[in-house]
Amino acid sequence: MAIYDVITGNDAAAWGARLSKVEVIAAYPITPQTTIVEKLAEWVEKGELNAKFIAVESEHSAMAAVIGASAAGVRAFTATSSQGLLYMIEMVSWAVGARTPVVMAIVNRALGPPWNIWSEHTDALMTRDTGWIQFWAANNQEVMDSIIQAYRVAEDKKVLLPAMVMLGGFVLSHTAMPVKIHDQNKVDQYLSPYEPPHYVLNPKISEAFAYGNILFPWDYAKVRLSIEKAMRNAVDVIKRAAKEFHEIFGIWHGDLIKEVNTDDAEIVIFALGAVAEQAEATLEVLRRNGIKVGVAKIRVFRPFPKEEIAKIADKASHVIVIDRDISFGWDGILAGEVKATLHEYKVDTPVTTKIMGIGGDDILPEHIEKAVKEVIKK
Amino acid sequence: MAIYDVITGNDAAAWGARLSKVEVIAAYPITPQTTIVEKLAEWVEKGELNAKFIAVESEHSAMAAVIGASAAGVRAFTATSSQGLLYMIEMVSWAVGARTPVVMAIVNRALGPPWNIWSEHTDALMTRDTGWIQFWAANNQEVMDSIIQAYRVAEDKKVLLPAMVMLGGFVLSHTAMPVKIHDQNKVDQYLSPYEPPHYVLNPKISEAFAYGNILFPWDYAKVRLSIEKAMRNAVDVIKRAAKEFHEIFGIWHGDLIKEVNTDDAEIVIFALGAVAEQAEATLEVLRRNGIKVGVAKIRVFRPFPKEEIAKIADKASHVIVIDRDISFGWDGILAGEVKATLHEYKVDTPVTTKIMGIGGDDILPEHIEKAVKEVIKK
Amino acid sequence: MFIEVSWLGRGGQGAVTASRLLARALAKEGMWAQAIVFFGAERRGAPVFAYNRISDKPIKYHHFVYKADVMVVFEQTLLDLTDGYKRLKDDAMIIINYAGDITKSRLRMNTYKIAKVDATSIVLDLGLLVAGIPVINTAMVGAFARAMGMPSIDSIVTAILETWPGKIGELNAEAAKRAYNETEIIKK
Amino acid sequence: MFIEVSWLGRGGQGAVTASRLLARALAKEGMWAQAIVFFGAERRGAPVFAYNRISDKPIKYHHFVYKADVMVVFEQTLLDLTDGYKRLKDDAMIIINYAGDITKSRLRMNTYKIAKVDATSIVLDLGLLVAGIPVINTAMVGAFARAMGMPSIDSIVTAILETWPGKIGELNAEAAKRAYNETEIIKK
Amino acid sequence: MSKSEEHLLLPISHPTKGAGGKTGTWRVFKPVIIEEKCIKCMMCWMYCPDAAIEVSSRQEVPRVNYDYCKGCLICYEVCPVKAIRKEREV
Amino acid sequence: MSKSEEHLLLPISHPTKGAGGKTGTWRVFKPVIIEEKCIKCMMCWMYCPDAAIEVSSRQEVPRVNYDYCKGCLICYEVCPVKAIRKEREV
Amino acid sequence: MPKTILDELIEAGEYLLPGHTACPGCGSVIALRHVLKALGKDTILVIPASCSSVYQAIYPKVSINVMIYNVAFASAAAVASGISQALERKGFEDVNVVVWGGDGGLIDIGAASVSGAAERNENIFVICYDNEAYMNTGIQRSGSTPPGARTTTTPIGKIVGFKKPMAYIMLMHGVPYVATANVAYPTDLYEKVKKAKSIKGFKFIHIFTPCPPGWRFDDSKTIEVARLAVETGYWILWQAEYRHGRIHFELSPPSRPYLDASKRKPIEEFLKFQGRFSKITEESVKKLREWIEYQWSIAKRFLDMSAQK
Amino acid sequence: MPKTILDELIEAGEYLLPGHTACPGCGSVIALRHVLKALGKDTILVIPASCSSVYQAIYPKVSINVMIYNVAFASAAAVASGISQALERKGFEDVNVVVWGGDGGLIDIGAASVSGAAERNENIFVICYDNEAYMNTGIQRSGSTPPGARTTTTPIGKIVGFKKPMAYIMLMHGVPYVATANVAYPTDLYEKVKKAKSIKGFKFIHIFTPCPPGWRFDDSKTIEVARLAVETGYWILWQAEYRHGRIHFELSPPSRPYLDASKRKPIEEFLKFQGRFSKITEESVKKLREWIEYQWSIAKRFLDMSAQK
Ligand SMILES: Cc1ncc(C[n+]2csc(CCOP(=O)(O)OP(=O)(O)O)c2C)c(N)n1
Ligand SMILES: Cc1ncc(C[n+]2csc(CCOP(=O)(O)OP(=O)(O)O)c2C)c(N)n1
Ligand code: SF4
Ligand code: SF4
Ligand code: SF4
Ligand code: SF4
Ligand code: SF4
Ligand code: SF4
Ligand SMILES: [Mg+2]
Ligand SMILES: [Mg+2]
Repeated sequence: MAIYDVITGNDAAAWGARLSKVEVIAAYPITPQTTIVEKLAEWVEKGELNAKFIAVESEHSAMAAVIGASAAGVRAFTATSSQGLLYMIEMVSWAVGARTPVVMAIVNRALGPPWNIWSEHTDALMTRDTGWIQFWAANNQEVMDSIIQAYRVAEDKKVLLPAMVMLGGFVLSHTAMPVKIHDQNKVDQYLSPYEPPHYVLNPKISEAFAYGNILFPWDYAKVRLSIEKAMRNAVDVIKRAAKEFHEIFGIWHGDLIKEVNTDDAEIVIFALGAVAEQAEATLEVLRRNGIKVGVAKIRVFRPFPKEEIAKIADKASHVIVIDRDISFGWDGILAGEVKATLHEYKVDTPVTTKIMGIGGDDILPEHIEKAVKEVIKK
Repeated sequence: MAIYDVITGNDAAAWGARLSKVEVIAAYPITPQTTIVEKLAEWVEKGELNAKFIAVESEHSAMAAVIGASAAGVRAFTATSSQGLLYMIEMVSWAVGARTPVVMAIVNRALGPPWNIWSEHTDALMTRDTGWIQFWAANNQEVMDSIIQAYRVAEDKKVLLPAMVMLGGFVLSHTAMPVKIHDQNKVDQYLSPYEPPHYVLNPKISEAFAYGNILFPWDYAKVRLSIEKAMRNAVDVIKRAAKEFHEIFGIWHGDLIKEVNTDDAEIVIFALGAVAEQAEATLEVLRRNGIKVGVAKIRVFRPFPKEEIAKIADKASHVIVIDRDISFGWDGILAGEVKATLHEYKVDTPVTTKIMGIGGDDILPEHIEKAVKEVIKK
Repeated sequence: MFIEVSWLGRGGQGAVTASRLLARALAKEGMWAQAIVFFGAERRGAPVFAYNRISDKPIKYHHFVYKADVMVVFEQTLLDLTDGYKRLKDDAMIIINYAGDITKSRLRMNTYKIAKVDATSIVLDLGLLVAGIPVINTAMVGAFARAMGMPSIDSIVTAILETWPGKIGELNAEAAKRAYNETEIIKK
Repeated sequence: MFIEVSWLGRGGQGAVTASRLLARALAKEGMWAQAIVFFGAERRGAPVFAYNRISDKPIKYHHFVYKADVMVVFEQTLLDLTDGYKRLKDDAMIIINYAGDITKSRLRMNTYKIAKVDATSIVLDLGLLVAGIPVINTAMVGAFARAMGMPSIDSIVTAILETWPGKIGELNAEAAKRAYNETEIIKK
Repeated sequence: MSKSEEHLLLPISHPTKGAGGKTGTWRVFKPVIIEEKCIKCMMCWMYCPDAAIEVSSRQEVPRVNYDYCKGCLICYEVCPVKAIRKEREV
Repeated sequence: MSKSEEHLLLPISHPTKGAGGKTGTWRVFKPVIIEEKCIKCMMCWMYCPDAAIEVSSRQEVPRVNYDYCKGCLICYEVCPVKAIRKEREV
Repeated sequence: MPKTILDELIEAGEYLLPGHTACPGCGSVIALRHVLKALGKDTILVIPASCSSVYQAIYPKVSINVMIYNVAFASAAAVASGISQALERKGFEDVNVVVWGGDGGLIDIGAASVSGAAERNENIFVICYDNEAYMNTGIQRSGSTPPGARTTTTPIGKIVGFKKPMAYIMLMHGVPYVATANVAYPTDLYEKVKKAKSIKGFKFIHIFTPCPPGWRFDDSKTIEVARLAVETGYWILWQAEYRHGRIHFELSPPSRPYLDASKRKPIEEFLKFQGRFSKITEESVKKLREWIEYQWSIAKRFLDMSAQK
Repeated sequence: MPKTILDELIEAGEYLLPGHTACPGCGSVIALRHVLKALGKDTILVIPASCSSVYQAIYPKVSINVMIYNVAFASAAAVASGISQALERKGFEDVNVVVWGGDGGLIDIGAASVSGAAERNENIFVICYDNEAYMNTGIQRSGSTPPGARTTTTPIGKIVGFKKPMAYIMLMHGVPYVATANVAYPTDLYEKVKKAKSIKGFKFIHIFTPCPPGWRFDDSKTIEVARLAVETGYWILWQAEYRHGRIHFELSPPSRPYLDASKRKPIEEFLKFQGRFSKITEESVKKLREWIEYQWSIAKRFLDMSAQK
């Protein structure tokens, strides 16, 4: 039976992994991810979760170990933040070429130096080229649910790619709020045990083969482009996963995007994760002031929902993108991709980048209101 | 006196570092970067270059060591490729926050698995958010010259950011071609010794201080946005550096962009590095066939030359972007940024992405011609 | 209903846990409650901030509380040290752990509503110390219930026992109950 | 002028160095020359491909040579093994290291222009071996000069001596010179 | 900093006493040195994690700097002659 | 592979004799076992880096598989009774 | 009265400034105080992510009065190598380039860079304060956590491996100087750092520094717990120099009595103070005893060796 | 006739298939042949970037007839940990999860992950074939390159450090099994791998494997060079088991005579074959001698220790 509880985003992430019956967990502590791992370690040690917990000596090894485990046919999980994500990035990219459908929670945190442990999205966005599916959760319920959905998507035979689920450091990770913890039977119904593809790294059940030896350019190019195909396939798989999730659990977080009041909106705000929900919360005040604003909460950043974004923007007269990140010498990262998409789809709605909340600088409703009002003035 | 010789791109890179009188080199071998490092090690060991060569045990340590050396007030250099770049990426990002103006040569190579040692640009492009200045060299002369210019730009007090110089794996790194090796006196005239900013990590010449301890969000946000300001400043500094280089050495590689036949072009091809030069070589045939094509060789990718790109595209009726890279679930990386730029500058010239040459797949003139012809047909 | 609460404690005193306990207890009564924490670079002893937002419907805000309706203060000095008054609404309630005669405190008694409890003594009495530091968080949750009239002390006790089954839970429940009973509402 | 050259050797035989030497020697005569290499995943012994593009003006192409004007073959078997003929222009010149009677070889004598030299013998004679493998690259550059009439053998010798000052350089220069002299142009 | 130098915001920290604030407010108990009993062995000074016991020569009785003493009571524990007593503060 | 599986291009390699080609063409010299001299000590077999010396029991004289022998001549060096001679090939 | 080490320590002044942000009773800062006294002003501390990156206090102030360079977790020994080589290139020879880091940073994630710098014999100090877990992130198990200790990732004290014997591992590298120290013996520590200062090349010092919140004992017991580690034989104090193919190894005075196992206090004395061991199983205690035996068996071998020279 | 090891080796069949792409005379593949014979079919080789990632041949074929997982350079021991734990979770206990990597991958860049897996006592083998440089990338110095050897990054043989004594370092970790081996002694190697197979937990084997192009000697001399390493005392063959706080260390038969230094051949015999040492200085030779002395001094200590048990 489902339980309602008030839990942090990190506990929700741990629950997501637990309900998904992960079999191997390898992780390395880093603020603000730590409590995810601590929770899982506790469950494993107490026998509440039948999994192996590998207390590796670095994030590079954490990702390496889950790749190994996944290749050997089990469902594997890890989590990290910031420096930890950068430290493992070689293996993050590796997991894609290895086609190991592991799931990783990223608790977004700013990068050093100077040291800063607070929320910023640049960490996860820096991995956007690697071929990982990216879910951005806007609240703790979504954190838990997205991890369960992420396994569905990642392990789908049409996809077979790893997936990340992002939650804002502290903003979600250490903020407790009501969450419905699903019934295990229902989750089992939604998510079947991991069935590896036609090869498994286990000489007891598979013939000898080698994976990963050198490919000449002509073969390599084909193999890499097949990853792009899998990414394209993921679009439908994600939609179906969200739909069935809704059917079984009655919860709808959106599929690629969750639109809020976009239908009649003159101004649409695009944002990721809890920042998007903060914008959503701000809507009420703005609407009360007679300003027609909507929010498009980008839930899936990879594959990037171009078509959906173009449609939403097309209806509006102005788009504001809030980026809790920055690509130096360029733009906000989400803003850049929204602009590119609109050019591609020949949508000429102007786009304003608002970079906010860097290094955990608090994003207040006033900041969002101000951004909207500035656009109106123009 | 300048010497003319036929040398590989890697030798040209080593010469660039040597002529810049680098003082500390720390590097780790990886195909196809190795011969850069071997050459430098040889010069150091034979006393031809008065520098320390640190044969570190990994790329993470290579970047760490050059950051340390730079902070202690010397000019530092490293080089890497592919997996090596990903392995050090935590420190790559770190060098920006540390404001250490080191220069790094990246010999572009594809990422594993499967193993592939050939050319692809995804490696360096994956670091595009970090705050490094990025030069892309189109031939061996430019490799050498860009390293020298990179130190000028990176160390400029208005900038103080690290800089990368990219050369295509094998395509340039192992291809020998004529290069003018400049006279040391002239280089000295162009590039003065490194003068660190108001703090140096040396208790003999500076008061005690700490760098990098925790910053609260409100301070951190300011500090990070100051990096963006430095990046903006870099635009003029790069232009001046190119101009003065031309004055002293008589060589012009372009500043942010080198335009070839763009003036009257109906179709403009955008590309990076040797790929851009390959497109340039193909122009002749196309023009002979009466097709008005031009090439914009993007020399500096960070800061991204938005204004220049918008101008060039505005004059054309179609833009083709050749990407020897891919961001899975998105687009070619250069293409994405070109599209975003055009949207921002309200330029509606259509843009076609052509992803080519993945994993060293050879890019032939025919491929480029075909891409152009397809666009014309549309 | 929309109430914003601010907790002021020190690393080791359990302010974060207190705000979470409160949220959990409120949820038992059908309320929607958020518990937020500002993590400084806390070693033990440094000031710690925690917050709650309480409502009867889901809350989508994700920022800190800047003007609280209620502030729970673990130690008087913290109010001065952290400029606590600035983060209070004009008619806010201060719930404070204080041993002596409150009128002798530095509290701005005129401006705010005040409730007080001698949580330290309760807790020392029960032997609730971790590494020498009296852990007064559960007691302060009890005081909150009394001062604000919600949630019920039963919900708090349930939440405490769920969080720490066994001996520790019982001690903490006891602390909450005693504080609930001993809290004085000085000014309403 | 625009000539494309293809070199066919094995890891350890020095085909790459040969193409670079040739480029360097040509540069001494004011020519613009590129030396390209295809790196397979070569351990010693595996086939190695190298190329030149030669012109009187700068070359901006950066792809491999697919249809060569000249192919320098270090070992007959390599031609078969690598489908070498497919990568030749119809009227191309093959310069081959071959010991015996060339008419007994498997070469397609009718189709192509042919030059031959017994580089292995020259090199064994001079003791030019590295780890047991006869290094015939400089000799083959000498043969190229003879077969193609450019660059001059002097430029080649200079380029060799610049590359390896000292004893090794002299031996290699000697190899190039002997090969230059001993190369037979079988068919023009 | 002038506007023109804003790009060069190098966050350098300077050595400062009390950088973490007057940590003395953290205390539950405070140590008090009983001068008469003290044999000036300097054990308390040696082991104080906060450098909150001051002394300039071995001839002096050490003094506790209560602004920075965090009340860990290590000094109290290590004093070989029990010349330090603890006093409840909060 | 069917069109619909193109996204799943897992580059798996299968164990194959001669995966690197008939490496025998690399040789400068080749080893020849002189049957009469051989004492079947199997040293040549033991040390061949290319598993190019074949034997199925200790009773046999080992055989060189010239398709894969690379001519390193380790066998020639290790044979305790000089039962292997080398022959020039290229 | 002749000048004692105590006088020296007093005269050295304080480089660790009062008002830092370590927890009350922190063992690591006690060690740091004395390390800095030995090192003096011409020192650069390279600090990887750890409690020390936090307890030095927050921008724009810092509580340590020597140069500090805060660096990424795994990078410290490599950054220090770069600094040291740069200074040498510039002609500054007598600056102490010192890595000050925790067990996590130097024994786990940074082990390759420490080992690499050692192998290259970089002219740096690597000083590891060992609080036997990742404290800064909230007490997770590290490779230096003893079997049976509860941490947040081994919440009921599961035995994962073996506390990694880092000082012995460094000793095997054949670097010029390796020592262990313990915060309960500050003059021994001070002298070891002084000794290390006199040696060019790579120096490694491993300091035992109890952590009250992480090990769950009362703030005031830091020195007692540290001393018990020596008296029970859990932590052995020694120093070793490598010269020309030989290791010169010696037990430091505080540990000498415990060469004789019968002189050691039972390990339970060390365990009982610490909440992290409050639920330790007999199996774990056995593992710990084995670990102690192992440590001593190695020390004994090296002792003989030095005797033999 | 009773079955000898030789019979066993023959009957084991070949898992290294002819027609791979290693250089002629490669020492690494000779070792691999025998390692695979000992391991048998139920084996997964985890191979980090190295010559072995190349000599196994190119897609879609492979020259090794056991499962192979090619992995990133620094990641091998961690990937193997993941595989091993996954198999255990699934109930497969008797699969050999084996890292097969070079000195660069396991002693330099991957040292932390090897050391971490050792500390956790993962049930894996880590087998390092040591060709004393980064060969795959073209002979650059590694942490395992002996002083005085010329490589492309030490082109005139500059002394950087000290060949990192990895097997001793692993020994200090207190893992169940550590051994050294040498390709000139394949039966010794075979038996060591067999022995390791019988032990649960972490096993480390360090194999000396000459490389003709990297060391610049004639292809045919691989075994001779390898043997000289043992006969000059440069490479010591031993194995050690850790059990309950004690290390049981033994010299392997081929090395036993050389415990007596006077029986060792002069190091010059080992050096003279190899082009990499052709210009070695007296100073480097001295360093090498010191290194040999050091290795033996440690071995002796451990020998006594085991004798004492
Ligand atoms: C790459 C990376 N991973 C993880 C972290 C998070 N982190 C910061 S400090 C720390 C623990 C440090 O432990 P230790 O080195 O033992 O020092 P202590 O905190 O115990 O003083 C961790 C895991 C980080 N900063 N960088
Ligand atoms: C992160 C990273 N850095 C560098 C490389 C390049 N690289 C591949 S193999 C290799 C050398 C391997 O040396 P070793 O482990 O000794 O094996 P060997 O080649 O000698 O067999 C290097 C440096 C890489 N693949 N990945
Ligand atoms: S109580 Fe602690 S901090 Fe205070 S003086 Fe004593 S030792 Fe120092
Ligand atoms: S420890 Fe006690 S006796 Fe010694 S100096 Fe301090 S107060 Fe005096
Ligand atoms: S020459 Fe080498 S490869 Fe050929 S059979 Fe003998 S040992 Fe094997
Ligand atoms: S080594 Fe010689 S004697 Fe022994 S089996 Fe081979 S050929 Fe026969
Ligand atoms: S957690 Fe432990 S080591 Fe860290 S500052 Fe506090 S007492 Fe010191
Ligand atoms: S380079 Fe050396 S180790 Fe590598 S395959 Fe060739 S012989 Fe073997
Ligand atoms: Mg620690
Ligand atoms: Mg090697």
